Amino acid sequence: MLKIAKTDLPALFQKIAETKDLYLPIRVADQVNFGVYTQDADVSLETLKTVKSPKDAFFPQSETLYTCNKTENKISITPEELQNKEFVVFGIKGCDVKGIEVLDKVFLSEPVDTFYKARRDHGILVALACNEPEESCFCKAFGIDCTDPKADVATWLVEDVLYWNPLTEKGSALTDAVKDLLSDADDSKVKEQQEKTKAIVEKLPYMNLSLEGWNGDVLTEKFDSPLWEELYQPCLACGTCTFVCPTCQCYDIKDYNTGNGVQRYRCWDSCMYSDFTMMAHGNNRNSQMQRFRQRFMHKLVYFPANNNGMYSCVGCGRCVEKCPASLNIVKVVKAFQKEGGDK
Amino acid sequence: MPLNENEFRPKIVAFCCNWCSYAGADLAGSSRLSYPADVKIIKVPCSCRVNPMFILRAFEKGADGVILCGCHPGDCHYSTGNYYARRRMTLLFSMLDYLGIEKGRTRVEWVSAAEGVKFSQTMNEFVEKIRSLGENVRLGDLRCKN
Amino acid sequence: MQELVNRAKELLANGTVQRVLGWKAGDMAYNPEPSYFETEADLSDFVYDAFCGANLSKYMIEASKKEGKTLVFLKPCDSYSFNQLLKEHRVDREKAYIIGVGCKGKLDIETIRKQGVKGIEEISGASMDDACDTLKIKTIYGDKEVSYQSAMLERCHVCKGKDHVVYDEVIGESRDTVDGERFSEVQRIESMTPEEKFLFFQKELSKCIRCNACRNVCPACSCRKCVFDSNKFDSAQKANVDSFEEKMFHIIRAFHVAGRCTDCGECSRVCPQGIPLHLFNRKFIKDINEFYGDYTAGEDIDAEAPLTHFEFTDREPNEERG
Amino acid sequence: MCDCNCHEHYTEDTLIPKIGIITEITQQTPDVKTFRVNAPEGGKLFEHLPGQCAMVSVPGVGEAMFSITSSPTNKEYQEFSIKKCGVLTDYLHTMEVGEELTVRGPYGNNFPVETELKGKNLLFIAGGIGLAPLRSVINYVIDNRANYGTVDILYGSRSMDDLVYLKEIKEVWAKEEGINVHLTIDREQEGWDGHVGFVPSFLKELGFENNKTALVCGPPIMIKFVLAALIEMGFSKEQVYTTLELRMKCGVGKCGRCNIGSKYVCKDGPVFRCDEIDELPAEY
Repeated sequence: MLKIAKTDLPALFQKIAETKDLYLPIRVADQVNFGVYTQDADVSLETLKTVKSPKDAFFPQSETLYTCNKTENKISITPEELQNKEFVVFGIKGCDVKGIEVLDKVFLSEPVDTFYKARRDHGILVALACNEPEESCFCKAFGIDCTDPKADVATWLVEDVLYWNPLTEKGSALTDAVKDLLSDADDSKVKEQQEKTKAIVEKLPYMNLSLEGWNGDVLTEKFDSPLWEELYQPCLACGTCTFVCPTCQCYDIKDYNTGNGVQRYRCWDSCMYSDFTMMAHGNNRNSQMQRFRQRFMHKLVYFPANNNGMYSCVGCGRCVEKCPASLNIVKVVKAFQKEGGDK
Repeated sequence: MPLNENEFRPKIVAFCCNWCSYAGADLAGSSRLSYPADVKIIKVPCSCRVNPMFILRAFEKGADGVILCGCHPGDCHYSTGNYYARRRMTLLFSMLDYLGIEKGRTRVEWVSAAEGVKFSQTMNEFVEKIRSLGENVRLGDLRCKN
Repeated sequence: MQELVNRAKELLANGTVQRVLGWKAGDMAYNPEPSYFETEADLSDFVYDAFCGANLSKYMIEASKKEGKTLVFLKPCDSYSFNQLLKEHRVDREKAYIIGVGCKGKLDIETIRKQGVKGIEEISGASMDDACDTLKIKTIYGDKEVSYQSAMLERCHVCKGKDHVVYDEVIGESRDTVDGERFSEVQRIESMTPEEKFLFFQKELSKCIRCNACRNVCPACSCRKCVFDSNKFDSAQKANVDSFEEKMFHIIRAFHVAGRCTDCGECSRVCPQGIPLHLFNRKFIKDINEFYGDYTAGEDIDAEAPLTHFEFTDREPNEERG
Repeated sequence: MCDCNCHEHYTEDTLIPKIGIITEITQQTPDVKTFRVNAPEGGKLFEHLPGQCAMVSVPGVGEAMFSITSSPTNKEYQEFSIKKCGVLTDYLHTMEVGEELTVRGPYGNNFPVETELKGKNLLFIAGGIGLAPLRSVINYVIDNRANYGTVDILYGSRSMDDLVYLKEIKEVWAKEEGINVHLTIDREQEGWDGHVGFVPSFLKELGFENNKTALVCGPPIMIKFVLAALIEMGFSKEQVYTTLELRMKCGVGKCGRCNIGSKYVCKDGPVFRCDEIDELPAEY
C-alpha cells in the first residue's frame, strides 16, 4: 500500500496529465461529471456519484466512425483513428467499474467492437472506494463491495491521505510513472474506514434489495406479468435513466453531412424513445409499456440469460435520483416482490 | 472593391420572399446594381415561411450572417405573412442576443419588387457589417468548419 | 391530505369519475410518482405533500383519450398548464374533474442535497398539514435541519400566484412563497457582455445529455411527433457531438413553446444536469410582455396568443434591443 | 479494398463498410428494383450464405439491412431486391448503374442448407417481396440439386405486376426438373389465368403432405396464417423456418434495437425455426 497527501493530489494529477489524458470528476456549472483534467479544473473527488457514469470514457455519447467523401460517382471511406494514447480514469467507483465489465460483455464479444476495445486497451482505471454511500445506492445487491473496488489501481481517501494500491500490470506501470509522489503506507487506516463504511452500507435501505426470481429463465413469466401495465404509467418516455446509466449500451448510427464529407457517427440511443424500433413499415414496440418493459427485462432477464446470470445493472442508483417521474429499477423489483408475496 | 486574397469573405445567406424581395434582387441584377457574390439567395414563398430552424441551420452549416427579406408590412402577397414573420424574428433575434451571439449577424429588411437599389444597398451594408464582425464562431458546428 | 383522499373516494363511489390522477407515495420521503388510482383500495397509497412537484396536466392529454372522467389534482401553477392545453384542444374539459389543491411551495431534493444532506432516511415538515418553516431531516450521517424556503424549487420563489385558473372545486390552503423577482436572473444575463452571455450558456448547455426529459415533461410540448424526432429533416440529431446541437435544440424548443409556456418550471425541475432551462422560456416571456403587452399563457383561454397574432404597429426586428 | 490509407491505427471494424458499385438494375415490379452489386475492382464483395443479410447504405441518406437475394453459388456478384418504402429506399431507386454505395456484412445466420435442410423435400412459401431472401435458397438448391428432394414454390402477391422475379420463375425455376411452381395473386386481373386468392388459402387448397420442410417469408400477417395452415396440414413447428425483420442499426447484436427476449435478430436471426420463435416474447 502506498499513499499521497491530499494536498499533493494536484501534483499527482499534473504528473499523470503530462503523458496521458486524465479523466476525473470535475464540477462544471454546479454539476459534477467526468471530464478532462486541466490545471484550472474544479476537481471534486468528494462527489459520490457523477451525474453521468464514466462509461463515456470508453463508449462516448457520440463518436465518429468514419467519413465518406464522394467525388463524382466514387465514394471513399476514411475510418476514424482508434484510440492510441493511454488515458487514466481517476476516481471511478466500484459500481461503475462493474458497469464497464458489463459493457465489456457486449462490446468485446464477437465481433469485437474495435473502437471500444482500443479505448479499453489504452484506458487505466484508478478506482476510488466509497466512504459515504447514500440511500439511493444498492451496489451490494449485485455483489459489489464499494469499499474495495477492483480496478487497475484501487484508492481510498481517508482523512487527508489518499491510499494507493495497484492491482494489475497496468496499475503497476502507472504507479511506477508517479512513484516519486507516493510513499509507503500501512493499510490500518484503510481497514478502519472500510469497516466504518460497511456498517453504513448495512443501514442503507436499498442495499439488501433481493433480486430473487430475476434470472435468464423467467422470460415468459415476467414478460407476461400484468404489473408492467401499472408500473409504466408515470414514465415520460425520456432517456434520462438510459443516459445516466453505467450499463445501458444501446446506440444509433447516424449520418452528419458537414458539407465536405458525410460523417457516420454512433451515438447513445434509448430503448425508451418511441422511434427506437421504428421501421418504414411499423414498430414492433408500439406502446410505452412495451418500451418500459424492454428496458427492465433486458437488464434483469435477457442480459443474464446471455451472460451467465450477470445482471445489466450495478446498483449505482443514478436512475433512482434522476428519473423525472421517480420511477426506477428498485421500484420495479419491489413491485414484483410484493406481487409475489401477495400470491 | 478589390479584395486581397487573405481578406475575410463572409458567407451570407439571404432568405428572400418570392413576391417582393426576390423580384427586387432580380431588378438589382437587371439594373446592373452590384452586390457581393458572397450573398447566397434562397427563395421562399413568403417571409413567414422561414422558421427559426432555417436561420440556425444556416449558421450551423457555416453562414456568417443571415438576412431575411420580405414584402413591406401591408404588402404581403398573402396579406399578413410578414407580420407574423416580424414577431417571430423579433423574438428570435432577441434570443440570439441573449445567448451572446453578436448583434447584427441577423437582420430583417423589407424590400419590394421595385426596390432594386434598396436590395443592393442593403446587401452591401450587411456584408460590410458581417465583415466587421468577422467569422461566425459562436453559432456554427465545428464539424462543418474544416 | 386525508380530505383529498376522502373526496376522491366519494367521486369514485358515486361514479362521477372513473379514475383518479394523483401522486403515489414512493419508498422514500421524497420520491412520490404520478399515478392513476382506480379503486378505493388503490388510494391507500395516495400522497400529497411538498415533494409532489410533478405537474399532472401533461398526463391529462393521455387521460383525455380514456373512457370516462378523470379526477385530477392540480396545483395553482398546474392549472395554468391545463388551461393552455385546453386552449390548444389537447385535453378535454369534459373528461376532467379538477380539484385544485393548495400549495405551500414545492421542495426540490436536489437543492436539499446541495446543502450537504446525504443518506436521507426521513424528512419531516414536508406534509401539507404542518406548514413548517424548517425541514427536519434524519440521515445516516446525523440529523440535519434545512429551512423550507431554501429547499424550494426555483419556480416557487417566483410563484405566479396561488389562485387556480380552472377547477371544479378547490381543497386545501396555500401560502405565499414569493421571495424573488421572476425576471431578475434574465435581467442579470441581459446586462452581461456578449462574451459573458456566451460563456454562461456554453457552460450550462455543455452539460446537456439530450435525454429529452425537459421536452417530455413539458405540458406545452404536446406535439404527437416532435420535429427533433423526425428523420425527414436533419434535425433528428440525438448526438451531442458538438455544442451547436444543444443550442439548436434548446433555442428551438423554447421558441416552439414561446407564447404557450406557462413557466411551470418542470423543465428545470427534471433536468438531470441541473440546467436552468427556465431561463430560455422566461426570456421569451419577458420579451413578449415588453414588446406586445403583458401576457400570461394559460391564464385566459380566449386571449389572443402573441405569436398567432400581430399589430400593424409592431416593432421591427432590427431595433436596438435592451 | 477501400481508398483509405489503412495503416496500423486505422481499423477494420465490422461497422466500417466496403464500397460497392451498382452494375445492373432490374425493375422487378413498379416499386421493386433488383440491384446487382460488385466490388469496384470487380468480383464479389464478400462470401455469404443463403438467408444472410447485409447493411446497404448511401452516405448522407441512410443505412438499412437488406437480405441478399442472390445465391452464394453465384460467383460473380451479389444482388439486393429493394422495395421503395422509405427515405433510403426512395433514394436507392433513383440511383443508376455505375454509382457507388456502401455495403457491410454479411450479417446474421442462414437457412441451414448444408445441415437440417439437406436431403429434405422443400416447400417455399413467399408473399410479395418476401421471395427475396428465399430466392437465394432456391437458387442454391437448384445449383446443388442432388442434395435435396422435391421442391415446391408457392408464391403470391397483390397483383400480377407485383410478382418479383417473374421472368426467372417462369424461365428457370419452372423448367427445372422436380420443381413445382404455384403462383397466385390476391385479386382477379385481366391477363391472369392463374390462381387467384391469398397465399394461406391457396396453400390449403394445394394441400401438401407433411413430409416437407417449409421455408416461409412474407408480410407478418401472411406468415401468421401460413403457419396456422401448415399446422393444420400436419406440419410440426420444427419443420417450418421463417425470417424476421426488425429495425437494425449495427448488425452485430450490440445496438439493442432488434433485441427480442434474449435474442438479437440481426445476429441470432434473421432465420428462425418456428419452434424457436415460440420461445420469444411476442414482440416481432
